[in-house]
Amino acid sequence: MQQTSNLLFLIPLLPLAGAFLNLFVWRVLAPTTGKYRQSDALTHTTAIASVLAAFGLSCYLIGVPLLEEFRAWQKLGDAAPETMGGLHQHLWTWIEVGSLKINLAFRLDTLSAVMLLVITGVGSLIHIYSVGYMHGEKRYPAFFGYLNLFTGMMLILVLGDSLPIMFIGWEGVGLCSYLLIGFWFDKTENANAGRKAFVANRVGDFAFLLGMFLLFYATGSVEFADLQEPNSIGALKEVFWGGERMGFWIALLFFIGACGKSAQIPLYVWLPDAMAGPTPVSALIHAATMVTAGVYMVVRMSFLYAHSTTAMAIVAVVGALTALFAAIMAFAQTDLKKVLAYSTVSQLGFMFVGVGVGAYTAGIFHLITHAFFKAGLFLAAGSVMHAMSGSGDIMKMGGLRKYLPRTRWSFLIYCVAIAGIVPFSGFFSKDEILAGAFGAGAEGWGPVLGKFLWATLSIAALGTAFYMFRLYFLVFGGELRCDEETKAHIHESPHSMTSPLIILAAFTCVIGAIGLPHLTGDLHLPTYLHDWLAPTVVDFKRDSLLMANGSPSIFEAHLSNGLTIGLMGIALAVGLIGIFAAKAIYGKGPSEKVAAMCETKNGKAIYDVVLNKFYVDEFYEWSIYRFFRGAANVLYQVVDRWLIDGIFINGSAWLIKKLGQGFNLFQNGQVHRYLVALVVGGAIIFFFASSPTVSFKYEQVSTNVVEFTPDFSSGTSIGGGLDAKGALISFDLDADGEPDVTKEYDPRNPMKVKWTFGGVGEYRVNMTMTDAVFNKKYSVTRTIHVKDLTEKGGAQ
Amino acid sequence: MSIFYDLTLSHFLVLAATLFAIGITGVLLRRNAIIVMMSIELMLNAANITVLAFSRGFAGQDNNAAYQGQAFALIVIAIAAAEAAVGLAIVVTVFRTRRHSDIDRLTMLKD
Amino acid sequence: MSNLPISRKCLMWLGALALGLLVVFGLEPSVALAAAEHAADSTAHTFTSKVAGDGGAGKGAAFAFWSFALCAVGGSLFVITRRNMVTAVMGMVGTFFAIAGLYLMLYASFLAVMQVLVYAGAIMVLFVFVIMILNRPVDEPWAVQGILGKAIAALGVLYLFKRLAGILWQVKDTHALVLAKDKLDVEVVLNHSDPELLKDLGVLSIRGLKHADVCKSLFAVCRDNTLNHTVADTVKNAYEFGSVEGVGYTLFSKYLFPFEAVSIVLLVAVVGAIAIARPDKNEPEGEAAKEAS
Amino acid sequence: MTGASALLPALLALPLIGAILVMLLPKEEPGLARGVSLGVSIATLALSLVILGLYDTKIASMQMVFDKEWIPGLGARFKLGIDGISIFMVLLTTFLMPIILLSSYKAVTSKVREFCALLLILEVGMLGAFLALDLFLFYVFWEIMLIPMYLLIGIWGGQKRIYASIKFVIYTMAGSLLMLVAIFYLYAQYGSVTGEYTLELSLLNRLVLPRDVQMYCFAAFALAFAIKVPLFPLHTWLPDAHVQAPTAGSVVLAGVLLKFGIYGFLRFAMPLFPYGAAELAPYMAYLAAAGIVYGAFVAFAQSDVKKLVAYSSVSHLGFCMIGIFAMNTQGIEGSIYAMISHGLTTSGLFLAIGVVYERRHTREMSEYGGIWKQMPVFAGLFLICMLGSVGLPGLSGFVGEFLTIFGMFISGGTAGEPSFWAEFMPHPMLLGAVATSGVIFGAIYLLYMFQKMMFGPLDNPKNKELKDVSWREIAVFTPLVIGIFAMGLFPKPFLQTMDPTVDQFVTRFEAKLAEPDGPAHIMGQAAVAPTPEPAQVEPHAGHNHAPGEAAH
Repeated sequence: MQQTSNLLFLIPLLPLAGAFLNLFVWRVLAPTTGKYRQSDALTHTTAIASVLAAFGLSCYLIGVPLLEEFRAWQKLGDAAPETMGGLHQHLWTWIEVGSLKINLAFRLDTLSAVMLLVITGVGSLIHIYSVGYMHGEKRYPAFFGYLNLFTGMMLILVLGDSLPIMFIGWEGVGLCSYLLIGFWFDKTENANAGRKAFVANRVGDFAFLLGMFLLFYATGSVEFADLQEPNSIGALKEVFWGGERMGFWIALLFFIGACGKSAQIPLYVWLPDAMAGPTPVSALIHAATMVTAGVYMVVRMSFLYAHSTTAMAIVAVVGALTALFAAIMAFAQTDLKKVLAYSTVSQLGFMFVGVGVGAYTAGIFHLITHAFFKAGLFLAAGSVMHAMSGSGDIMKMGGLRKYLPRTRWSFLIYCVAIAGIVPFSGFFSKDEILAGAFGAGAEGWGPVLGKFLWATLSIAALGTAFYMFRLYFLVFGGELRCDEETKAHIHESPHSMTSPLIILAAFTCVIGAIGLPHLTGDLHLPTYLHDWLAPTVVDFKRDSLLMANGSPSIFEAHLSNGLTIGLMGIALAVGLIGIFAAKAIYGKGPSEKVAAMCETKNGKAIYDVVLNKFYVDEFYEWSIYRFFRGAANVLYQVVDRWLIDGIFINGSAWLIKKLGQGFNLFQNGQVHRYLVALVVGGAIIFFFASSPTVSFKYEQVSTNVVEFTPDFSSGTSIGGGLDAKGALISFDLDADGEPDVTKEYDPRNPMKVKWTFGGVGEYRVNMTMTDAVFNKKYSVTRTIHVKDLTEKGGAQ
Repeated sequence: MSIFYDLTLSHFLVLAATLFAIGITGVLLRRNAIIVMMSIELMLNAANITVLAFSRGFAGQDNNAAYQGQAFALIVIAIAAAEAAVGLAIVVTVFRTRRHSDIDRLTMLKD
Repeated sequence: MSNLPISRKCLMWLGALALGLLVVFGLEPSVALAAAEHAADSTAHTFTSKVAGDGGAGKGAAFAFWSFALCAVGGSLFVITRRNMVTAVMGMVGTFFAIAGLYLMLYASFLAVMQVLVYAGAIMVLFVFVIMILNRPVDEPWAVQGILGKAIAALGVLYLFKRLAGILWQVKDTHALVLAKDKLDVEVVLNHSDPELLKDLGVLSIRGLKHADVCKSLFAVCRDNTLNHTVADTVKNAYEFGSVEGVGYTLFSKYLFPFEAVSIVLLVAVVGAIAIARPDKNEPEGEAAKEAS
Repeated sequence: MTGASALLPALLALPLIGAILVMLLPKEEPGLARGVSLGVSIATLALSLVILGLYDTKIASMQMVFDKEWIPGLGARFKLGIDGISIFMVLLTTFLMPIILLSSYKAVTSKVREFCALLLILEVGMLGAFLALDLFLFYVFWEIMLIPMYLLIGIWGGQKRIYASIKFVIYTMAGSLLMLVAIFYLYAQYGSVTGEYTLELSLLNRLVLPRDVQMYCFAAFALAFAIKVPLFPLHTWLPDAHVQAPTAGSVVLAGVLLKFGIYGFLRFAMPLFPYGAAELAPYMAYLAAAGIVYGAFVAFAQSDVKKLVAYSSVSHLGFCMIGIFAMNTQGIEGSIYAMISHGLTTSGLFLAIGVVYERRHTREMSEYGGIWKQMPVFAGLFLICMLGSVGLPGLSGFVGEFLTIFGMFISGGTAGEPSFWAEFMPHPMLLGAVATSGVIFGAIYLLYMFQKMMFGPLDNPKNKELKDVSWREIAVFTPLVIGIFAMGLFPKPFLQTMDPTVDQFVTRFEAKLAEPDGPAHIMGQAAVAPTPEPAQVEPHAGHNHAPGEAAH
């Protein structure tokens, strides 16, 4: 059940076309006065129009054909197929070699629809925001071009119908991220940050590629639709290596890929550094869209993960740990955007727990809400920094509520949302993840894993509320702590920047309604998102997921209403505690108590560790970068220069030169000496030229019949004067001294002599060769064994 | 003593080898260019004996084949004459410029 | 005569011996062979016999061979051992005579003549001339320099000789095999050929040859299956093997090109020799003298 | 012989005539020599496009075969032909040559006439070697290529040009001599088996040597080709040659000459000695995988940009090697694809380096920095070439890398469908994984280079006067950039053209591999008729059912 849509390709194409126009066409067409300068208005109009058009088209396609299909699917009820095809468009066959066929095809289903709206919707807002933020930038067209390019790539990522197409987008967004992080490449740190991001992503891509290959190895396809076929699923359940299923290894590899893209332990280090890029970039790429690609991918591959509860556990545990540690690291940061970056890492951890425990809807739900409030936070932070002359040091802020009212209120809304306070969207999505984790269980997980995840996330949520409000109070609360010059320039941002903030804040308030808590009975609330995603994510009651006893290997939490509400209460309480703690400590600016605590010996140690992000960067620096550098130098200097070039290549040249010099001694011009060498050499050759020796091989071909072949492979040597050609070869096979078979030998056509012996036993066979020139006889006598072949044959 | 009476191809061949060995010994031991050249002539003659002996020994009934050996030997003689002429001319020239014909002292090629 | 050194005496005897033998056996081989025929076993097929059944050379041929061999080896030893270069040349001449004799025994009469004319005549005279021109007829017999190397080399030569001779001694000529086979076939032909046919061909009347010889020749024709040759030709071939005519025919037909090439080589050699040996007027005499010291 | 068969000799004759023509031009007018040679090379390109147009993509075997007696005494024939493997190599050569000539308008100012003529002769040699269907003819062209390259490095090269050029020649010669020995061994064997002496490839392909001999012969061929590739650890001539060569030389070297290694394996070494190839394949693949990682590491240690790119070639060609030893359609086509792509991207990188070298006369990375600001258009072009080289999906590099690694990964067959190659290639997945790691390393060193040159503060005063690329230079880059995008987005037409030939290659390889061991014989005419006894059956007979299926 799938519809064909001819418009689908326009969704990614529009932003890509915008990028092409901005990066290339306008430059060529623009009057080339000065440095290929083109008008700013043309630039951002093109960019925004293309994204808005994509947004509009997405809305149309989702709202009309897809929704119809979804309704039809829903109507079928239990009779509905497991998955819903959605809208599909096949453009052209990209690669076709042998059994590998990769179509450049797009598919819009309910999952990608959600992502589509987030990307184009939030993306449009950020494009609009950038008009004000990037005002006056010299490379204005480049910025918008990259931004459009990114949007296009991200759309390819979510719309891709097969893994390789997804991979195009996957790598493409990495590239744009690289270019945008290093947008202000004047500073080496910025360029470094971009490179770090790209390389860390590439580590993930390495695993992604391997996963793709392994998947093809197992199932023979890389298209999502094919992979869900029963045959493919069967292949995933085969044990592959280390006692684990094929599905586990593939899932693990893909998860490593997701770790790279979505900044999970151990590959999260690039994301904080990526804050070097312009703030709209942080908002779009490093909060709302690209970093969530990993979560999207896991949900997209949910049918795969569902077949390995171990892989799911790993996803969940890694997510939980990331959530916790990133939250802790956020405590000590003093840079506005860095705090937000760690917060993003932490929130992504939440999402991974969600998808790891099988609560896919919860993960996607959090992805959506997070996209809104975190993009908003970044944009607000950008607005703040814009006001503060570009500085992001929160220790030098404070009291900005007076100067930036619109920014402040929207910022507050986002903070409340992320802290998980009812009724803002963050509360619902986070609570759904927590509830999912609490009730999670699967084959082989043990009883406490779910509770452990829940507890970890609760602590992380506490931390989230705390550090977000620490941020809020340090920026907007208390008194202004900056210098006079900066103070003079403080101003509220233009409307092009604040209106996106307000729109995002509005969404943050209401978007929670699409994923209200799962309550049963009378209290049942509509769960729009869950229903919407149902035809796309895996259903744990699928036949292939049932264990031998008929029960599903993964069971969704069926918490009672009371427990659900209790958990909600705990989550809310945790948020409030965090907020009040932050208020208590940082309500009036930087806390002296904390500062004093940090001065104590233990406190300082802890503070330093947290401030330096647990020294993970340093660890990587030493273990990987330095190692790589060192190994590169050692390989180059030692192996390449010294060993291969120095010893093997130049060494052999040196050896030949020395040999030449040595032989030069013989070249003294005295004829006698040459002649002596000639004669002695000749004598040596003759000395080693021994007389030929002859032999023969034999093989028993059947009962009592043995086949003989003369063998001159050893002993025929120079000066022996023996050329076996034309020689007479005679065999004496019955030991009477007289030759029984005589033949002329032809080397081209080795002679074979067959002889039937009387029976099993040992015989003495003599072969005599008579040389054609010298009439010389060479003779060899061997004892051969005639075996009983029938006995051997019987044994076989 | 049939080895003395029954002459075979090998008799001639071994004789040629003997002469050749004497020739090569002469080239080795003597330093006078003229003697050396004579030794070389000796070696050429030894080779000629071999050629003729083989031509006789393997000719069988076909005389044309045997004439090949004889023609070849004639050519060798002619070449040897040419060689002697040029060689001796060189010896004369060398002697004229150097006042000796000691080949051990003629090491100009080395330098 | 008696005051001549012993070496010179030996040389003279050797030379005389070689020359005498040449005269006796060489210049008229048929005489020598006829003489030898009586002493030989008529059924023996030896290397030096021409055709099957003619008895070949028996003890007489063997005597000739050993005499020539002695002369050749002795003369060549003279060449390499004498201080006096004229003596050496004389030894060489003796060797060449002996070798010419050996050529005769191999039925290369034309070559034998050439050997005497070109080698013993022309080339040796050239050597003597040069020796006279240089006016330094005496030389140290042994090159003292690098005597160790030369000793090693001499040992090498000995070893080489031993191996070489060892191999050569085992070479079997097909001549003898062919002869043995011929005898068999001749009988076959005799038994199955029509005597009238033979008579028609005039075989029996040629130069008074024995019947067997004729049959053998005939057989050669039959076996060739080429009746271009007449029987007479075949028999003539057999007896005139090594003649000027035979060699000349081959040389001017099959080996015309090498022959002409050799003539050019000779021409170039003559011109070259003159060009080399001509005194260089540009070169001052003193410098050469200085260099020589 | 149809009319089309005259096209291939014409393709060789055109640049040859051009070279002679250029040498006849007056010495005082270098512009004329440049113009004429550029015109000739464009005409050659046009002719090669005509050939592409007439090429029938559905036919697997040689097309437009031109066959004339050449050296009858030796049995060598002047036989040319084109198939799905060589057509792209030919196109790559003719495509790059105008670009190279155009790019050296400013860079080469001395002995222009000779320079242009040498490049055209080089083109003749390269095209000839790609088209030759006779081993001797191939060898002759193979050696002809050496001489112009030697002179290009030796005359127009950098400081240590003599060392580099001699090293290049000796390295290559040393390898090719052993190949010559193997060629003549093969020649003699074929002669003694059939009584007919020939060096024609299609006939020699039918000869099956004993298995141990195949190993030696393959090793001899492999040495020649591995040096050319260059396969680690035989690569050390490459950095020196690249660094010292003029830009044009580097581009030819990286763009076309290196491809002869892989091409030689595909055209000669593997079809002639399949068993040798099969036995040695794992070792070659290990070396290739080692080369991928090693080249990447060593590239990272360089401070000289050109050297860095040169080592990147070692790494990239490792992918091609991995691909051909995967012995399935994906791997081999990927390998060919990667070669073409490498020809475009690395040529682009060398040209880009040439652009800045012309302006600054240094190749030290530390001398540059922040020049994006000065040269934004150049930076964009450089970026595209670099990303193509990194293997970004959508650009040309990815398809080749993807297919080669993919091919190696499944060279033992897929889970349900084992391949005959499994018994020869012990760890395909491990090798695939190691090769994939090149994806990471490639990003590390190329981005490092890009950053060092383009990003960072513009603090070197000399760089502040850099001028952006001229229209001529844009014209040089434009075809490359278009090619990189086109090959990345529309690989199917390319792959489709190769498909029949590569399929046939694999099928034939497998068929010849299955020939019984024993004295040299012609395929299908083994001296010993295979007996039905189980002891006589080939060891991999168990997979005999698979080949037909695996090939498709």
